[in-house]
Amino acid sequence: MADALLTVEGLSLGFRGDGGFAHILDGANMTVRGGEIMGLVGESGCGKTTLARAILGVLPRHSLEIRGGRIDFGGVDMLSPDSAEAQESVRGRRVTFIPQDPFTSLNPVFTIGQQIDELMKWKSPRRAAGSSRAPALLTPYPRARRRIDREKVMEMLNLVQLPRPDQLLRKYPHEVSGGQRQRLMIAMALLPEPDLIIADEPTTALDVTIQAQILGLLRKLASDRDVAVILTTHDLGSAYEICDRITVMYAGQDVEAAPVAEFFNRPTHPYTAKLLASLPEGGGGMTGIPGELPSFYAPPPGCRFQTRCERATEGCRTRPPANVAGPGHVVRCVHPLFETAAPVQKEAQG
Amino acid sequence: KDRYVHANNSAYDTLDPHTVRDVARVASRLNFYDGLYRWVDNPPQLIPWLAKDHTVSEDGKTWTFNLRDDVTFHDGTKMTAKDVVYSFERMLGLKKGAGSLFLPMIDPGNTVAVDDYTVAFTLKEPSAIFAALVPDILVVNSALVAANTKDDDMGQGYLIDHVAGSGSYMLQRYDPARGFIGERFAEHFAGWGEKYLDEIEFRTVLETNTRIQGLMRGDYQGLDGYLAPDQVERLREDPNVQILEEESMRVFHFAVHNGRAPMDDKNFRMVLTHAFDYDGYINEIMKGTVARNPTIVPGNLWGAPKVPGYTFDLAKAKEYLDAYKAEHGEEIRTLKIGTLAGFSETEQAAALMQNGLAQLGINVEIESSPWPVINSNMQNPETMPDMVPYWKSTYYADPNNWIGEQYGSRYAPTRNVSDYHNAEVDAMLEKALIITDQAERAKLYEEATTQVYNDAAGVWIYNTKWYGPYASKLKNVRFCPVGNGQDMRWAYIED
Amino acid sequence: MRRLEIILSRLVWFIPTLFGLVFVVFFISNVIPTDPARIIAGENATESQVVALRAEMGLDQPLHIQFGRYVADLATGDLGKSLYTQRAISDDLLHRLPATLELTIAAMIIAIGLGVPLGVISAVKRNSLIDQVLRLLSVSGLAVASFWLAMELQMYFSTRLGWTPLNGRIAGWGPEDITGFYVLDSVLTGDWASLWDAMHHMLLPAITLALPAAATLVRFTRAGVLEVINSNFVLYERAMGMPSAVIIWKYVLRNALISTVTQIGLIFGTLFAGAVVVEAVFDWPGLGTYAVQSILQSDTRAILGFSIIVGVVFIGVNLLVDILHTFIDPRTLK
Amino acid sequence: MTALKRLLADRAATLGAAIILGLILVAILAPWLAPYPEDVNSFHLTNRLQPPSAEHLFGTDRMGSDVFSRILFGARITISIAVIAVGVSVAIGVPIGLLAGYYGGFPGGFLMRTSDVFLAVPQIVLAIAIAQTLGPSVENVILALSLTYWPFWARLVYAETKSLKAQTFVEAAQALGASDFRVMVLHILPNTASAIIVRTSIGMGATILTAAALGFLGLGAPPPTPEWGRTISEAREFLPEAWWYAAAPGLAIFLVVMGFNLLGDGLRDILDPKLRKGN
Amino acid sequence: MTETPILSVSDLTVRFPIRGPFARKLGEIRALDGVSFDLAQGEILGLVGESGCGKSTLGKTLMGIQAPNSGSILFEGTEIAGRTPREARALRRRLQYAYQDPGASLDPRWKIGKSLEEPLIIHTDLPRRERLEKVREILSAVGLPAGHADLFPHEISGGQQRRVGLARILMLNPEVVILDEPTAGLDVSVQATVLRLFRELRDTFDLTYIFISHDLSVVRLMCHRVAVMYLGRIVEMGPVEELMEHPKHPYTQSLLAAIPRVNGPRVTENFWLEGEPADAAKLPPGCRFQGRCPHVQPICRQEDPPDRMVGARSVACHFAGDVFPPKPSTKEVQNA
Ligand SMILES: Nc1ncnc2c1ncn2[C@@H]1O[C@H](COP(=O)(O)OP(=O)(O)OP(=O)(O)O)[C@@H](O)[C@H]1O
Ligand SMILES: Nc1ncnc2c1ncn2[C@@H]1O[C@H](COP(=O)(O)OP(=O)(O)OP(=O)(O)O)[C@@H](O)[C@H]1O
Ligand SMILES: [Mg+2]
Ligand SMILES: [Mg+2]
Repeated sequence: MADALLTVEGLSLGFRGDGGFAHILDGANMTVRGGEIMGLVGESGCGKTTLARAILGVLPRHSLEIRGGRIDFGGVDMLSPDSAEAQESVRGRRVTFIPQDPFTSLNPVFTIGQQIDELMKWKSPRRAAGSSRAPALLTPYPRARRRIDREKVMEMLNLVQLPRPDQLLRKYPHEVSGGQRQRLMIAMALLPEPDLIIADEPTTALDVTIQAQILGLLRKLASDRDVAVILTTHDLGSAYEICDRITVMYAGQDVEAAPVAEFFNRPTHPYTAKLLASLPEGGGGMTGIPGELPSFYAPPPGCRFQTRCERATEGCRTRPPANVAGPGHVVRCVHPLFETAAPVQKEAQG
Repeated sequence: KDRYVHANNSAYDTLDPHTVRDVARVASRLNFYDGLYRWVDNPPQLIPWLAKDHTVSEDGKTWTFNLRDDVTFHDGTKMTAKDVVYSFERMLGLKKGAGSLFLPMIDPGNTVAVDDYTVAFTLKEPSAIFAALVPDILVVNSALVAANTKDDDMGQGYLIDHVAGSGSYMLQRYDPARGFIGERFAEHFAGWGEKYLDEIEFRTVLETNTRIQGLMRGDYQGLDGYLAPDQVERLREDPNVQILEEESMRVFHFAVHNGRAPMDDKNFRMVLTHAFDYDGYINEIMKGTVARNPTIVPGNLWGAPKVPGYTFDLAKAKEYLDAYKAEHGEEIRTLKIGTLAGFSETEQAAALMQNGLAQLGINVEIESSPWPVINSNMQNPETMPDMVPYWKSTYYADPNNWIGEQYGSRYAPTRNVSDYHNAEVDAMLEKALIITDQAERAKLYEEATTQVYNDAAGVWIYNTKWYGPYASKLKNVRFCPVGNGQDMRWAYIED
Repeated sequence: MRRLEIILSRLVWFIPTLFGLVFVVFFISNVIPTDPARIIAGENATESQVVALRAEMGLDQPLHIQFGRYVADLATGDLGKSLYTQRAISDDLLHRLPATLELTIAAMIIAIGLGVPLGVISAVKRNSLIDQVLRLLSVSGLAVASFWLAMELQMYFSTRLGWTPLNGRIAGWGPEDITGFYVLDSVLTGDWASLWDAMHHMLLPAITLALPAAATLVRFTRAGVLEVINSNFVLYERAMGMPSAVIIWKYVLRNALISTVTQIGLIFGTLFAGAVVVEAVFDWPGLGTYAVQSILQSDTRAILGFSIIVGVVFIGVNLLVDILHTFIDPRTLK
Repeated sequence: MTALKRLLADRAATLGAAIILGLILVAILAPWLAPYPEDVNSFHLTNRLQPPSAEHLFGTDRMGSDVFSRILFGARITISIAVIAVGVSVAIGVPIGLLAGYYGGFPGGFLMRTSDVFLAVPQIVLAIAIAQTLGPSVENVILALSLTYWPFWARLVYAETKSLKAQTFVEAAQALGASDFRVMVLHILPNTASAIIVRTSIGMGATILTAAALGFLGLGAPPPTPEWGRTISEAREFLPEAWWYAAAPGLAIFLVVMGFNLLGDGLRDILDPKLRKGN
Repeated sequence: MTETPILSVSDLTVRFPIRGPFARKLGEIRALDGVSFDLAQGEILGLVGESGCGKSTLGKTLMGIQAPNSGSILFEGTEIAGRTPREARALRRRLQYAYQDPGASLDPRWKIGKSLEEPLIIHTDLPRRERLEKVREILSAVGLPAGHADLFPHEISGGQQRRVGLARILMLNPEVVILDEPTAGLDVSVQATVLRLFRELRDTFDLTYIFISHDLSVVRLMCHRVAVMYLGRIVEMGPVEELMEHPKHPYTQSLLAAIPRVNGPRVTENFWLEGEPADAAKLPPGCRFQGRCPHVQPICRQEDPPDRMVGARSVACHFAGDVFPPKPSTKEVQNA
């Protein structure tokens, strides 16, 4: 088993606002290994985006309050403000991003070419390490590198099956369709030759036929280049399509993580099982999960699913540890649907 | 090179000597043009100028002037009688400025060049004031103007920003937004003294405060003469500034609408004359810089009667008011005083009158309007406010300028805005207009003025003193009430 | 081409708007209680002269005929003659236009140079002390009566300290007249003394005029930047680790400027209007002084002309802004 | 209720509201608050242009009247000009904007073109043209301001109405069979209210400034009205010696306009949910 | 379904002009292009298709919110297209439209109770007390506590907003309800409860639904019949099971193939459909699917295919019944 590329451990954070402290992530954990596609699934508002943004370091700073935990990417602490410089060199280079909404994620007043150039100017893999000391606005884009970069860009645009890339570069974002824009975002995520791509619901804004194209493309390119992907989605079908492993979150807590086949066939956490059953194809297509998400302002202690779980007991009032339910399959539940075991020492460190 | 910079409180929007005749723009007329005679000094005196002398015919109608033969215009052309005739006909033709003063006396076509250096004017009837107006016959270079005439405009388009004169200074630069610069005309017929100003600049500086600051800083060497007493006081303290002080003839008064109730009743007018705090106004607001003037005629001019002047006496005013009420009833409508926007003395006077009348239970509204608005309103008895405080300045130094124009029926309603008609007074004024004996005229004017005074036809307040703020270095400013001290050919700078 | 079409369609609005403007101002200004003929005729005119003059000027005609004539004249660039000075109003206005334009442009430059960067800083440092201070200052800037500020500044810097000239555009008569813009003319003629003097004279009036404009710009830029800074594409750029200086001063600012540019168009109009009082205080020989003089002289025609020229400049600037918009916001061409 | 609480939570807005409340109180209570209430119309010529002292907080003016007392009375004029002019503008502009925005088409276009004309010239220029034509008086200032200000509200309501009209809840109400009047008055108008309130608060400030400028130019109230703008123009003659004479009304204008602007800003933050989210 | 249809639509066309400066017409979007179908009493008709294909426009046109350019809509045998507003209003009571975004269809400044009361105020003369009574009843019918009447729309969740939207419509006792994407943006667990609610309400209030959705699996769960739209046209329509099992139109085929299905074959790896739908404003002559169709023939570029009946299905394809989806790749998906 390859070493972990990204480790999120016990991440606990929230936002302070008018209504008090909204405790969004409560001891969230996730591990991504090199080259694997990790699905981060869960219902709307469970904190998928928040977790993704925490890794990317783009949570709104003024209201953010980090209560604990750690994010480690290839040895770089992605949380501590002390390592800001190291993070800067990781972001956009080793970790890149595909946004949810390709319609609004490109700057409307610059041409696509200008935006790709700017990206390559800063994030090209050919850029010499140890950035120049000149103020950012005055930093030049060396001609030689620009030429090579441009070639790579054209190559990549072809690879994501964008027709007539040279013309495309001269267009403004609003002049191309949503599917093409999302292909573009994929290309831009791949150009810096990263180790990890974080894709936050990259297809929810698209139609099913286009979603199928995009997901296929993403999977193909990622596995061709051995890039790891974190794919957040609330569409279990999409997760099933392209993920290698899946982590489920409920109300800011990870509840279960498993390889894709295990996940769909042997859901061990009660929440996972109920979620799967709620699918129209699932048996409970018209039942759903009774009850509502707990408030982030006053969440119950321990497992946050206890308020909707018929198996809940006193024991659920403390957060259950990550128990092993199978190879690569961990569950945090006091009353799992299948038998689990306490983790062996090694797994715990992983 | 000695330069003089003058800060004026209004714009020199035209240089045409024949279209305007106001004090604000007198500098361009006096310094660029010459008239047949010229007013100098104080009290004003007529001295021969372009004309050497004149004779009047037996019937008093034909005035013949003998011109100098050594006058050249700025472009070197010699001035002849032809130019005088052209200029005078132009004035009559334009019907503006001084032209409209002459129109009632003389018809176009009655001016002839007898020879190159003799001009004769034939009036409709004898006139006592024609002589006083002769300095207003400013002579333009007829050839130059004719050459620049377009569409029969009599050269208006040209003269508005060009000079075609023979005056002491030649136009160097002109900008209607800023003013003008004149360069000394060395060949001027009157010659030059030992010392003189090489260049004069008259600049428009609308803000009083800026003018004063500029004078103190040395940006300007002279200012427009009318300053509020507070400002005069301030300038006095500055060592770089001298204040020339002269008797002047500018009477500040309330024109009262005599034709409209309740002011059509003498008792009520008496209320008004006793309700104004003359002392407060003169001593406090004007800081004693002006002299009480009991009638419309300036006290320092001949023809002014010796009358004591009304005083601020509310008790007496109350008596008159009671008398009025006994006759006309208790009810007295709200009166309206029109003031001149931007002239704070008129506003303060109005406020003081309002205050006095308020203590008698009479309500007053003040409406402030720009001069052109109020002036055009005053010229119609319908729209004339009940009272308007303003100045009557010297257009010509003759009592007719004041008592005649303000209270003679001949001038109603344009200048006699009070709607005052008194047959006796009219008879005296008319007689004084055609006889030429000054002593006799003086008597007539004194009598007429006394009559108007007794009728309380207006509220007369003070006669202005003239305070000329100049740089200390500037010498020999020859002040004359008519030209307001802006005839610069005499002045010079002494270091 | 799309851009041309947009510009044309804007231009087409220009004429009716202008016509409407003339219509409104003309009819309003003819409610006037004065009699123009009497003013022109002068104090000494007789009644018959006034009547004759009235007929000559067409003032005895019904209002709509007068209006028709006015518009016909206007079409040839003739705004009539000043009641008071008898000068052609269009000449007077054109003569003074450079002075006002020079002042307003200077003020605009100050306002933009001050307002936009401060607005950006205020937004970026939102809720910090510097933001609070800037916000307070910008609210204050909008609350000050400019004529009062002009007076106070003049009193302090010119009268008390003597650091700046008291009034006017220049000490002497200025550089050779080429464009009427002293700064430009002095550069063109190499008259550096005049250049310095002209700028020195311009300092206080331009600052007075610029202050409220800068305050507006701070506010709009701040709001614009805040709006953009929360947008998805900024999030994306940040997630991709772009240098924040590039994000703020290039990406964000360019987007924020789209709304700010519209403001700049409007602000130019208000600067022009503000010039009326500020010029009056500093005796700046421009349109404002002319307007104030015309007010004092109740010169209706001149004020009418002034309103029209300000309207033309204002509409023109906004037209320009619209055109500029098609360049900075490619989406307008969609 | 919650809006009020939010308002009180915003320090700047509270300050603004306090200033305006103060202004209103001062305007109402001027005869009792002023140390020399009679000085609005009576003079003490021997006491002219006294610098600030214990008796005369802001000194005395050219007629020897107490500047402080006159400023207090001036608040009445300022308030009534602003309230009436803005009130009339709102009364004209809001219905026009609402109708034009709702019905669109030719009448809508025509109304908006008309307001374009008024907006084509900076407001103060038009106000000057009107005020100078009608002659200087408080009534005419109000008239001039109303005539030139209504398009701002018409524009605002027009734009709001147009965007609200495209919103689903309006369409839904129409789909339920609600009459146009019902939709306009019950659904659209209340939803434009916050924009109108904000604009009105800031408009008050702008109106006060314009009115003061007109007063300064001599187009406003006649003497001896204690209107602030004209007081400043009176005071010019006596600068720099009588600095207090101009400083006091200038500061008064500043304070009041600042109050309206602060309140307007605060209200915008509170009432405009779009901006609220952004923060 | 032999009885007369409650709603019968034929050849309905809606076009939106695109205007440039000077109000010049630059082109038009054919949002609906000759749509015809019948709806039987008590039936649930699914309407699926990609975003922008005209689903909402169809719904709104049926409602009378959007005026059709041509075509007829027979509601219980009476023509309702092109009615006067007064008549339309009377008809609208029985034909209602549930908005795609229920939150947005509620006035943000009105409390839920007031919004629910509005239809009664408009259409009935009931006194206030009775109105409030009805509001309470309907709230409990959609499964909301009565206390929610005092909340503002933004104070309740998306699922609850949807319930309120339905409640508001039900106030008028409608017969046909057009549900526009009623589960879009909902989580599966919430979606399930909402779907159940629709079912229950249908039974309680005897409703007929037009169920607009882009989620085929939901449609399959809910509907009797389904119509597939593509760029303004119904390209295939038929009973739901049959259509889903054996799609006849190439678009339907690819649509079905595009939907990832848990534990099914992995579709994304060899999904055959390329490109994106054509610009609705610039439709080519001939079949509107030609640009993406893997089976395209010359005739498809010339002639717009008419609706053909293939069994119980109408299909707008020249080769309906003769084309089949490309064979799924043999590469088996690794399953546990
Ligand atoms: N800046 C913030 N301040 C306060 N609360 C926030 C902030 N950002 C997110 N939240 C809250 O955090 C919770 C989790 O949000 P997040 O966007 O991470 O969920 P998600 O799982 O991505 O949901 P979705 O599927 O809808 O995208 C939500 O309840 C959201 O309202
Ligand atoms: N009022 C309108 N004016 C102009 N074009 C419109 C209007 N309404 C809809 N359209 C256009 O008509 C087409 C069909 O729109 P419609 O809303 O019916 O699609 P839809 O199938 O409901 O899409 P979605 O799944 O996104 O809701 C789209 O291209 C849309 O842009
Ligand atoms: Mg999310
Ligand atoms: Mg839709």
